[in-house]
Amino acid sequence: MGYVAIKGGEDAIDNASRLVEYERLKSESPPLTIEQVKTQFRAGIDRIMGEGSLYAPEHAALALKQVEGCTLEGAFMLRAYRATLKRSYYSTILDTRSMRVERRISSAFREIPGGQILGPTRDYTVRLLNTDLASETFGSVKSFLEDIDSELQLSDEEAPRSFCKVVDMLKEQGILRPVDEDEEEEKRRVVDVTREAIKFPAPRSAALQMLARAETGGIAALAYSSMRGFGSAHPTIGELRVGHVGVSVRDRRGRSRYIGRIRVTECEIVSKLKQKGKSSVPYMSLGYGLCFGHNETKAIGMGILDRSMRVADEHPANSQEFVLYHTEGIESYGFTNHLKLPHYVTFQSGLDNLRNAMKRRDEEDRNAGAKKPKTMLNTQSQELADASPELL
Amino acid sequence: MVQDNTDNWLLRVRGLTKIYGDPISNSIAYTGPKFGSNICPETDAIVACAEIDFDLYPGEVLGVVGESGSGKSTLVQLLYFDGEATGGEVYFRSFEDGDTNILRVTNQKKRYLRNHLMGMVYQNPRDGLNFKFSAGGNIAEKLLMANEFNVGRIRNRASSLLTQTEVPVERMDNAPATFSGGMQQRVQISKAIANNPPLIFLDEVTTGLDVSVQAKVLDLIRGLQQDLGISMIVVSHDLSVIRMLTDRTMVLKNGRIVESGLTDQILQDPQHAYTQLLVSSLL
Amino acid sequence: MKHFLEVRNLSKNFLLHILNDKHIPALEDISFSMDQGEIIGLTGKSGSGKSSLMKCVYRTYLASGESMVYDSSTFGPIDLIEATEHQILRIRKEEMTYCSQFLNVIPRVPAVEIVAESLLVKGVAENEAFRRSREFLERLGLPAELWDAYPSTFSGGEQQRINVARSIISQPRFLLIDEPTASLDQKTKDVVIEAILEMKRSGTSVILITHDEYTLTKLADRELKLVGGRICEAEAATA
Amino acid sequence: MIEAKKFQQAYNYGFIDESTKKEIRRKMLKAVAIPGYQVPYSSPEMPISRGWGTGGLHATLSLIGPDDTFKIIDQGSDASVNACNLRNFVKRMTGCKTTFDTADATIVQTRHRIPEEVLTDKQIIVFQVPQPEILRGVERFEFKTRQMHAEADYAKMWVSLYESYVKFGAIMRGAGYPVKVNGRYIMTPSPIPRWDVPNLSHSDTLHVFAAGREKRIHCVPPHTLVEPLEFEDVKFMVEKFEGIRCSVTGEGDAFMDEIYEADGGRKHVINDSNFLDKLKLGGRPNQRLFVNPS
Repeated sequence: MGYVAIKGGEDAIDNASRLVEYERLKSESPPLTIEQVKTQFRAGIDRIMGEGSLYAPEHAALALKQVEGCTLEGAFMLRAYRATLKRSYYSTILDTRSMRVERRISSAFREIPGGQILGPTRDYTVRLLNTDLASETFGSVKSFLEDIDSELQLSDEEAPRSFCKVVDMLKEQGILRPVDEDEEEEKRRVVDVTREAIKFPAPRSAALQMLARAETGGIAALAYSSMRGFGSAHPTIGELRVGHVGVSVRDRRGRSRYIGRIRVTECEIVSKLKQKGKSSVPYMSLGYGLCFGHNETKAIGMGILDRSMRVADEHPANSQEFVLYHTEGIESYGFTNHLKLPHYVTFQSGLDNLRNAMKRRDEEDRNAGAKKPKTMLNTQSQELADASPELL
Repeated sequence: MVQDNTDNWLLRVRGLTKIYGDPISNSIAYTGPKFGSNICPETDAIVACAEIDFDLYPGEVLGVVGESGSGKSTLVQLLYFDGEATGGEVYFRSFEDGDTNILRVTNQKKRYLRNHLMGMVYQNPRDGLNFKFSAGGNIAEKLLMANEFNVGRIRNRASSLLTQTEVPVERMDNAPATFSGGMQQRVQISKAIANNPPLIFLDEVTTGLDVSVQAKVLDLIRGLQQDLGISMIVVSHDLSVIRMLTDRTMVLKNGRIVESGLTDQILQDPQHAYTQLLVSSLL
Repeated sequence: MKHFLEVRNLSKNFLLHILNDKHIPALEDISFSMDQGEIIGLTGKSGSGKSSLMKCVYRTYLASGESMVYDSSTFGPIDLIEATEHQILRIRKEEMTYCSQFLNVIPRVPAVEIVAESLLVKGVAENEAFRRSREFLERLGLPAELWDAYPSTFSGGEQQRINVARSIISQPRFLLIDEPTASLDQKTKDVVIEAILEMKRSGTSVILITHDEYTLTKLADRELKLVGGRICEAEAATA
Repeated sequence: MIEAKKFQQAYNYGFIDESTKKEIRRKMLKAVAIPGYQVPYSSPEMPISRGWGTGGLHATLSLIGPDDTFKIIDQGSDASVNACNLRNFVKRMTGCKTTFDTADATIVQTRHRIPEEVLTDKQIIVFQVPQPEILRGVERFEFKTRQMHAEADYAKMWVSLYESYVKFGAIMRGAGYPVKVNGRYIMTPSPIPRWDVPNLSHSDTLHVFAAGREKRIHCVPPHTLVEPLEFEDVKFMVEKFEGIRCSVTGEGDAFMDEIYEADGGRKHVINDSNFLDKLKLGGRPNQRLFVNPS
């Protein structure tokens, strides 16, 4: 039975895409508006904006709606759309010290200057299915919002323009050293991974960019593996911040122009002792992670991997190449699915080899017959001549 | 005639056997020097070594020589519990007065034997040393297993051992990976004799070292053996190593002892055809 | 009367498998006996079996024959043909020393250390062992600057001096020595002869092989001449 | 219209079903019988994420009854966010009384601290444990560490302490200092500071260490010898708070927190919030203090 090639590819592909659209719509439930997706699927939107490396909430909402909520596919959509956009400016460096903080915690100290701000988080909720949501109405939404508004006392104080970073304090006390104080110049250059193909070992700027665009699940898996004893010791969150940061660019005449603000999650991981030489004083090392939107798991994972990639050990999370290649969502998603492409040519050649080998083996068995032991020999010299002819 | 003291042996080995794969009753019968092969024709089981019998006396150095595949390394691996023996009995005077077959004791007792009563120096330093610990740490591991919990005494003992084996003491806290091949073997030797065991095994210790270093290591081993009076089993394919280090020698081929005797007799008056062949390649 | 060593029709032949079982006779029914403190000189052309006989006594060669009883201080009378390897090793360590013609030692070990080792093995303290070794090497006329050098670079005579020094210094009970004075100048020859005579006075028995008439007459109480692997009658050498 | 009823759920007493609670209790008994040995247990999922205290809840919810008084602290404080979250959950699921007062509680659940106030034989303390396998630092694979425990082959652990001392001049292990229980098993006391470790030895209380994510329970029963690993000449030392006084009560002899102030200054406050409150009321609850060897 031959391996039948697929005929009539054209109309098959056309039908397939209409069929998947049919799956999305056949229940005739009221279509989701972009506004609903954008506002009520905030976590999903933030995730695919990060992995798609394009900060565009509406487009992200559209993508998520189009692909029925699959974040891998959604991130892929955004990456593809991003490639079509003209790029006119590089932004100036964002100073996250002047972040409009919504949430800010440190696990290293009980209290930190500026205070621990718990902010919006499900960390301390009990993950029980909330059955009320099954009967949520616009009315219940409004009344919930009114309760919140009544409790809020708007203070007339200016919101703090900036918070001093915990890691700055640690650096001042020499507990923490600036990460790349001894990297050579070339390594400190800021690389644009979308313009330059990556060569390993990659400079830290490239590694951080790739981590920022990486797939959240992959990051979590590798970070977890490095903490669970398969890598260096237990890291601590120096600081985790979620909030909005202003973005500005330099126009043609070099003047700085504010073009808007984006929400980001930033995390600084402080970890166990590092030591230059044997005699030098030990100090702590820093891992840094920042990504679009509110995605704490990814930011923390990035911080852990940023550090572990700079530690020489034989665990996968210590290998920059292993981490950066395998956490790139679009590539891993793409290649894993490419197995669905027809491979019958390659498979055929493999089949052929296999069949020949089986044939040869059968022939060998047939004429070799059951192996018989050699008969016992008499004199030693005879045995010697027989045993190792090549030695004589 | 004074009764010769055959009973003050240190190690008594009887019928030591190691077979890989699933042997049948006469797998041993169909393999060995007579057939020039270790592989049982019927079941492809590999008889690494079989029917190994010998005694070793305190302070004696026994050589084990043979080409690769002769089973000489398997022999010491079985005695040092790096592998599980398929059959045979081994009695060790210093352990329960030699009444127990040490091949069948519990893992804990085997670890006691390995740590207190035996030592092993491997051809490949990576098998003998833990490259995560420093050289001193490797020696400390042995001392700690012998319940020496005083860091001061551990470091004194480690530095005296390293001096004895001509390793510069200031390198005690360096990682083994930063040592040269000869130096790594010396650290292994220090580790092997850390708890003053009555018996140590040396498996192709100088193979792969360059000639000048080889001589130094051999001289070191000879000196230590004389100073400490320990028994040694030296495995080597290199007959000059056997000549320089050992009192008696066993010649192995295809997993069997084809001949054994005083080393000078084996080298100058070999009886078995295979030994004559082997020795003729040396002279 | 118990002899120090009594050999009864000992023979030795080699069976060389690698020459498809060639049979080479080396010694034919050798019988002789020897008393404590005696020096026997083995003479004969090369290939007559002198070294083979000595190696049979030292058990390097496996000989056959009726018996070879040696009056051991450790084991008492013991047949060296039948003795176990462990016993032979004990005898070699404590009583019997064999000094071959050629020096073969671990390379890169200084001369003085080679000599000192035979004392260290007997438990002599390190500095005492080195002191006596240096003294003896000096008596043998080995230049001082060579003492810490590696013998592999020395001349034949110099190596011979180390070999002899190493065997004699430990005053063994029974010395088997092959060509002790060959390739030595006259002065050093006399020193070696004197050293051996000294050992004889303190009870050491010796079997020596020599081609040198002068050494034979100076040392040997009795001469055993070997021809074609057999002892041929020879008159007793003058004391 | 989706009927609300379809999603209605009533929960068993203590959230976990009875047979699972029974299994957890039996495993705890086994852990008590073999002090320091890690007993594998079912560790069912909970509505609390892994690594946030599921093990602690398994132990607490299997032990607790309606007339128990439950106290729960995190980093020594009853008011910490995770403690509040778990306290509400336990209260909601069992209706038991809760308290901040260490002396009142019959079951104390804790993360990273033992209360300064000495616990009695009427109380059980349950520890939340991130990594139950102390040997994980020196041996990566589970099947090997189990064998090491079975054969009491702890040389690698000792060598890592030796190496740490040689490299840094002191055994650089902060929280979770390895201890030997009953002279047999080497165990992690969970990431409590060295300050608390001596309280485990010969205490009147039952200590239950439950690791949910890693599915292991181990115990230190009352009146059991617990020795921190130390060398003859390199002794176990607790944290030194020389000359440090609590800025609220002026007292010392308790584990202190380091507080950074807005102006960059530093002050110290006693970590155990209940102990601090009692000090403020004037009394000083009974403590067991460890004196560092000189």
